[in-house]
Amino acid sequence: MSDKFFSIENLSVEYIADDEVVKAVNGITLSMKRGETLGLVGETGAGKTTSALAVMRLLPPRTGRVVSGSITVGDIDILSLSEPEMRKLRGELVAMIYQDPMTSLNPVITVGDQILEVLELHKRQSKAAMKARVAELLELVGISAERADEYPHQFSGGMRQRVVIAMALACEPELLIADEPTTALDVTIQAQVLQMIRELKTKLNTSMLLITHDLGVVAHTCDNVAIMYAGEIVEQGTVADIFNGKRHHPYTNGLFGSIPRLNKQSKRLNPIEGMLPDPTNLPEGCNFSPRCPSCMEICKIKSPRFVQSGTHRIACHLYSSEGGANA
Amino acid sequence: MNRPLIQTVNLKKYFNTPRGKLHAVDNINLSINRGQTLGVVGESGCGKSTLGRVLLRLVEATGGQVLYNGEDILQYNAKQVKKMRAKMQMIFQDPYASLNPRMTVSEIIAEPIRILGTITDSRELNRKVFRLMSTVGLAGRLVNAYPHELDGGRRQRIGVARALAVDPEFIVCDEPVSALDVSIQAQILNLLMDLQDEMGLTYMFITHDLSVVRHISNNIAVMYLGQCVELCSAEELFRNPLHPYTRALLAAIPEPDLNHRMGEIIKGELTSPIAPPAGCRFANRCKHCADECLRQELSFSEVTPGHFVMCKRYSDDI
Amino acid sequence: MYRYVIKRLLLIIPILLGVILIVFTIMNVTPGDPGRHMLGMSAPQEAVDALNETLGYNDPFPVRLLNYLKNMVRLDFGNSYRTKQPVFDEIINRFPVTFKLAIGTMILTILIGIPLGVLAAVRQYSKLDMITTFTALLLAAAPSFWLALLMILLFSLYLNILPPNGIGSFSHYIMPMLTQAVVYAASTLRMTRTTMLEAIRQDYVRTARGKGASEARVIWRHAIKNALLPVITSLGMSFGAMLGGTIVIEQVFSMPGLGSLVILAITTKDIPQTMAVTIFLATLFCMIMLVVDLLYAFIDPRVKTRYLQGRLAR
Amino acid sequence: MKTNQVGNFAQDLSEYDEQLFKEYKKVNPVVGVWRRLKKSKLAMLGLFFLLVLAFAAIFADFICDYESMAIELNIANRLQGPSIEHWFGTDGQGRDLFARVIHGARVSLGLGLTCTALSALLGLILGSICGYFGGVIDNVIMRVLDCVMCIPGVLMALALVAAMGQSTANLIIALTVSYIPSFTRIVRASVISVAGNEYVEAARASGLDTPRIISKYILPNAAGPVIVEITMNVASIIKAVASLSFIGLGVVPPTPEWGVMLSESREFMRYSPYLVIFPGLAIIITSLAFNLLGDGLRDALDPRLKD
Repeated sequence: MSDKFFSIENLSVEYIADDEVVKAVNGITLSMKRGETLGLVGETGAGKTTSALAVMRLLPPRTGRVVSGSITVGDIDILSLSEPEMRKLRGELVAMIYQDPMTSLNPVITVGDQILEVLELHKRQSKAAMKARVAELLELVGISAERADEYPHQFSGGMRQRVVIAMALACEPELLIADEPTTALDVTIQAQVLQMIRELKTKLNTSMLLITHDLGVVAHTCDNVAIMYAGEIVEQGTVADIFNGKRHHPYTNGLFGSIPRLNKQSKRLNPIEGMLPDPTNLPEGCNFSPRCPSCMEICKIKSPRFVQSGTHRIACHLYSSEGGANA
Repeated sequence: MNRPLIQTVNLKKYFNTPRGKLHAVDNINLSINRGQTLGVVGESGCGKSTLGRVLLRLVEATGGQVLYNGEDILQYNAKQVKKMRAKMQMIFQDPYASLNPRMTVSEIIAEPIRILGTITDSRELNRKVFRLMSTVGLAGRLVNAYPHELDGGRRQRIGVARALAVDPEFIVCDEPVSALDVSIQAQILNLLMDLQDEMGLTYMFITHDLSVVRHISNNIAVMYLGQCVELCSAEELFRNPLHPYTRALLAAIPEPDLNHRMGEIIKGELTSPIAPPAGCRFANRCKHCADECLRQELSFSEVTPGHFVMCKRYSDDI
Repeated sequence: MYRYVIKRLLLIIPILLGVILIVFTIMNVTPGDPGRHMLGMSAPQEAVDALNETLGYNDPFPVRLLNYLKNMVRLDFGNSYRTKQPVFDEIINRFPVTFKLAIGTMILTILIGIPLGVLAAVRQYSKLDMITTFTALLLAAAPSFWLALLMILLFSLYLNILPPNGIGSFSHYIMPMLTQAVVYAASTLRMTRTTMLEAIRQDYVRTARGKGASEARVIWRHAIKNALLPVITSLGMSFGAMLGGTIVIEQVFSMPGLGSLVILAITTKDIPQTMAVTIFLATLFCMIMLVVDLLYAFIDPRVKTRYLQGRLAR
Repeated sequence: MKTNQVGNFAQDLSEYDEQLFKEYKKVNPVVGVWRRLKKSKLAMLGLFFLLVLAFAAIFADFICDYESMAIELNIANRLQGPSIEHWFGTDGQGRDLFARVIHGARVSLGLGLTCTALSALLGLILGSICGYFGGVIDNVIMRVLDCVMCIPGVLMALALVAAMGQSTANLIIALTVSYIPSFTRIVRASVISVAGNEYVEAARASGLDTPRIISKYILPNAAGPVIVEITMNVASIIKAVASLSFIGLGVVPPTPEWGVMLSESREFMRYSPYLVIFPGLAIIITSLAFNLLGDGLRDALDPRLKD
């Protein structure tokens, strides 16, 4: 497909800790078009953040490494770049918004200078022009430009996240990776920040990879969704496929069954039993099989392949020819 | 049974800070009936955790009363407080920080019983620990495991077992599921609800998550900057929210539903709870804010039976 | 900010009073009297008693303390029992020696310790890291007076290029500075390495990398300020300690600094002299710690905010 | 009818479960620390040195006789270089240097450990009081310790020793006092950080009294940094003892103490440099050993590195 702007092919990432190998991401494949928002959904340890760091090439040196796969942004093969080449792209082509606004800003540098730094690194402009741009960016995210000389600790959590966003948008990157951008925020502030991200994204026609565990955030922000479990994508499709579709991966059903809903009084939730498998010792066959309510014999032996119907893909034996005729 | 199990009367807790008095809990009047759950919602810094702690005398109140079965527990002496601990327990937010890493699962669960001294026979105590573990769904083989060997969900189950160990009547649940993943969160919520049905427990459930609170509560209190701004049944709160802040909270929640549209988003952020000005504390973010909101003290008035609101627009004198 | 400084300066007063109380008690309540010390073992008891009387040593302890404080307020710290001169004369004579030594040591310590510590952290697990860290470990374990002996042996006795004692010229200061600096630099290096490793792991360093900053920029602009904060405290403490008595080093190199004055004063039970030196050193120490705290505020805006809010403790 | 008793729907304790209590062996936390400590080669090296030193200190009398070899003068034999008979040579008074270094280990380790133990104990008490209660008590204790901190450690020790006379007991008191502030600070800081944990609040919610909260919940969890500090301080105190003895205000000659030996060696060092080398090496190895062990323990006790 030629309209793909960003794609990850068969990406696998490992962490090496002492003598153990943690298989954090196991062969995920994703793609998105320019201007789209793709939601990457999963619970703690599903490998969402690791995938994002792999795209930024910011995996911890020595312990984290990409085992296989390729990542393409535009027509650039990210994984084949040298470190200096990659450095030029970070902040310019690909930028990231981090989860915890309390720790992701440097406490001893003013917020203005932290935003300015991105411009210094990527734009050849006069100091005055850059300063003006910083003021413009701050106003853009709803912070008065006079506060540029203040330090992060003088801002609330929500305000700091706005600063992080301003920093990410400074060079108008083509791909924005937002790693749980609102998880650390209160609901009313989350709503403000989400709305702002949506507006800015549309305005700048940026593509966004939104990492979250919150299906509500996904429903209100994303065009497409990929659901991750234990380092793999188990289901993928448009928001309509995921939220309104008839057939789902059992894990997706479990996720939806676990959340209490505002608009209807539910008596009992239907959670998934058990917990995430140990990433140093993944089960045979389907990773979800030990917790799956509809686990079959084949699930314990063979990893399922994607079954595609239109834009909707599910990796489950229930719907494959090998698994069940019941699909 | 109409008499409430626990009731607060003008309960206050102020903290001294270099910049003035921090109004963490300001004139709270609540009551919870036996066997019911009161949900307390609010954003960070609204004083909901302090409220729970004042109720259990983990933090000493600045003023007011906490009536438990009609007795003011704030007047209790040390001995009476210790006895009270057997009736009132707490489940904590952080499943990692709330368990002593140097104690095994069985030691943690048995600790409250040991302190109270109700069961002295060690065999009997072991039996009790096993019963508690199976009650909360912990496998017996984990008795001598250390907390750091377990995941968040199991740790939180230990926290629940510890709270149940002394057969309490009332439990303050302080954000017991907010540190957990959704699938685990649902397991713990189900557990808490089952335990309530089974044993007739009374909960105060503190959370920032409105969907969770709706799911588990009979009544809901909404807190903002140390004050309770709205109190009514869960049903009523979601059907007919009155306080502008409650409405804003509800509007801000993204539902996992494509047909759901989010409401109007309020501007601004929480102001400081330190030495708050007179008048309505929400005034600066409120679109209905009128001059008198900034001046007059507010009262907590009953708009319809059982539905209390602290807002000028619904107070009797307008 | 100046209100904070004034507050802190005022806070030095009770601390000094405490110090005076402690040292005055030690010097006065313990056996031995100044008269006997000054006149020697063979002097007649009457003469000793008479001298003690004139020195006011026979008054009860609280009276003596009160008298001392009274005089102190009038800036009269008394005369040394030994030299009969005002106690601060001696201190002012000797202070430059100690001060030069301390400053030189400090500069060397910073120049050696911090850059190597940063380098070791940045290239963690490299050969350079292994070598510097292990050398630092060894040197930090060595007592400085032993290194001094080895240096004297090598540079003075065998090679004959540096003078073994005295204070005549700059070359007299080289070995004393080096011996001290080596030990302090070793511990500074170890500390810098640890705090730097900690700083590199912080989220904001990842943010900086995510902006496209180069490794050098990440380290020198983002990590180092945060990493240096604890190092500054420890350097300040070392500096304070050095001013107060490179006692052992002064002894080895026979340098007439404050350290040797301390020994002399204490061993001859020269109470006014001991008190004066102690007060002088404690004041200096407090001032240095104040400077360190101000430096903190200068580097870390969070600390500054806290000071401005009037909170004293760090 | 609703009941308040837990476990009506739980099966009774089976024989199998009873067995579990015994089978699932409690892993002593010390075992875990040891397992991680073993991984560090440097820490093991430090431990090895310490064992050798401890062996030397304990069995010094069996290795070489104290009176005849380390104390008695033997002028005829003076200043002989290292040989098979005298491994480290002999000193200015003709005493066997090896014997004196070995017996010196007893003095140095003894003093170092005693002072550390005393100051750590007092620091532990003061620090936990300050850290747990805070407020006025904390303020008073910390301000007094600030005063002690302002007096340079060596000066304090000197003054005490000079005032009370030169004796080992006074040396111990002097060093103990000057090391109390740093211990108190460390204990206080880690108690404050531990006391903020929810499990301490949980203990209070269960009705546990304060002394037991401190001893059972706070101190065991605050122990990590304190143990490291203790280990490192032994090294520092051993060096301080040597320094004081070197300038003639510590251990009194002819006791074989490394600082004393170095001080005595000065006049002969030009032609008998071994007199400087060996006692110095002994100090380095001892303090290095404690530092290595301390470093290793710091990593092994780090709660972020649970295995």
